[in-house]
Amino acid sequence: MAELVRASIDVARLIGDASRPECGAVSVFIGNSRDHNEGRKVVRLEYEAYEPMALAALGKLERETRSRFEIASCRIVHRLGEVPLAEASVAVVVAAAHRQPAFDACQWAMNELKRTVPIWKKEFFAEGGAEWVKGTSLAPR
Amino acid sequence: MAELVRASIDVARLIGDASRPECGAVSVFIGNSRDHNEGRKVVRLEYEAYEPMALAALGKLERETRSRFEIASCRIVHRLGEVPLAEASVAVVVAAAHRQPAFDACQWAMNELKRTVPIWKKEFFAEGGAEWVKGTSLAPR
Amino acid sequence: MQIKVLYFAQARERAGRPSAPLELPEGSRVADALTAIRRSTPALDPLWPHLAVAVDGALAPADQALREGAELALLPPVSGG
Amino acid sequence: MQIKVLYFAQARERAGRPSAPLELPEGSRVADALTAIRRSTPALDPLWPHLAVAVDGALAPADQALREGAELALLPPVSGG
Repeated sequence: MAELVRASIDVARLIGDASRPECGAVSVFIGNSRDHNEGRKVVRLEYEAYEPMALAALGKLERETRSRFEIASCRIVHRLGEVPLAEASVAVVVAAAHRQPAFDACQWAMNELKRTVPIWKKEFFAEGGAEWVKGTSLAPR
Repeated sequence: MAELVRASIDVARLIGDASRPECGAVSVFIGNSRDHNEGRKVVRLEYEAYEPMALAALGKLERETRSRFEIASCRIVHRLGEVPLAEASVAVVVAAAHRQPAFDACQWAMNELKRTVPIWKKEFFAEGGAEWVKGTSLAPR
Repeated sequence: MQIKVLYFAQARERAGRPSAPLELPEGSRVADALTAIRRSTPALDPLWPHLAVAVDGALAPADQALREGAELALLPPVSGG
Repeated sequence: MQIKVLYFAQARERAGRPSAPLELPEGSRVADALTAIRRSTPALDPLWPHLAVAVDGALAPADQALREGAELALLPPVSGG
């Protein structure tokens, strides 16, 4: 089940949930908030979402990932609000019997997330000022 | 630094170590001991290693992964002895500024591990009996 | 009829508010709402070519009909992850 | 000279021991050690085509010279992960 949270993402719990005896492979991606972007030093990051639509999109993405790949489970959690540097803004956890589909599914889900889910990231710079990260248009009107 | 351990692998600690402010992406692979293989039910798994050679091979693999991909860190931990079902036998944790090299490096390291490190897995079956898993020859003599 | 317009990220900052009611003639479609918003909120102009529109949480084409109480969201390019 | 032979996994089980000393003439190479092991331990025969050999922790070719006290390991196909 997809989640939007406003505190630390409990990655250990997600991995524990995914680790079932029929699953030999767990692939995890963690997006951490990073202290630089395109040569500028970042001191703070904030995420905003159209929450009901984002939650529905993440749930749909979990289901679509499960149907496209030979995997047992896919869980996606995204954090909103301020995310301190080096903490996780997003976690994708995929479990499968075999490792190749686990890797492929985790990567595909993460790429899809970045271009289909209504979430926005704002970077605050050391030199002052802030900017919304250049993103991907959701769809042509 | 690569490790061989005889107790639970502390994946949360590995992820914590990897989560530095300059790294926006952490890719993790966890190999769990699985309750089936090629149609047979597995009740127990044991790993054996030529320990000094395996540890050196894992350390070399960490360094080679760092040199082949645009990543900041690569850590590999393998468990030996009996690994209860659904617990981790191996963890590979890669941190990078960007996600694509993190994914690629994690996957490459895991594939290399399976064919270059002197570690052996034995499966014990529900129907009785046990077998060493068919593996990959290390090198022609 | 009245709908509710939601602004996110850059759109929210440029509009100076997270949401606002909008009065429209009966039978209006998404395109009519956008024309009205664009006229009343010129600060959105630079974003306009990049915005997507959702109605009640689903991406909506310009010719989609609106109903009383609909929630129309202006969505800048997304950057989650 | 004397070297130490290490057996792992299937090789350990078939040999019935994890290690054993092996006496060899001065100047012996890896190939000589393997010939002696094969002769003394026929239970290893089915594994033989699949074994790799390491000397002192590094994969070793058949013509590598051995020294007193060397550790020669018989390594079945690996299956870590």
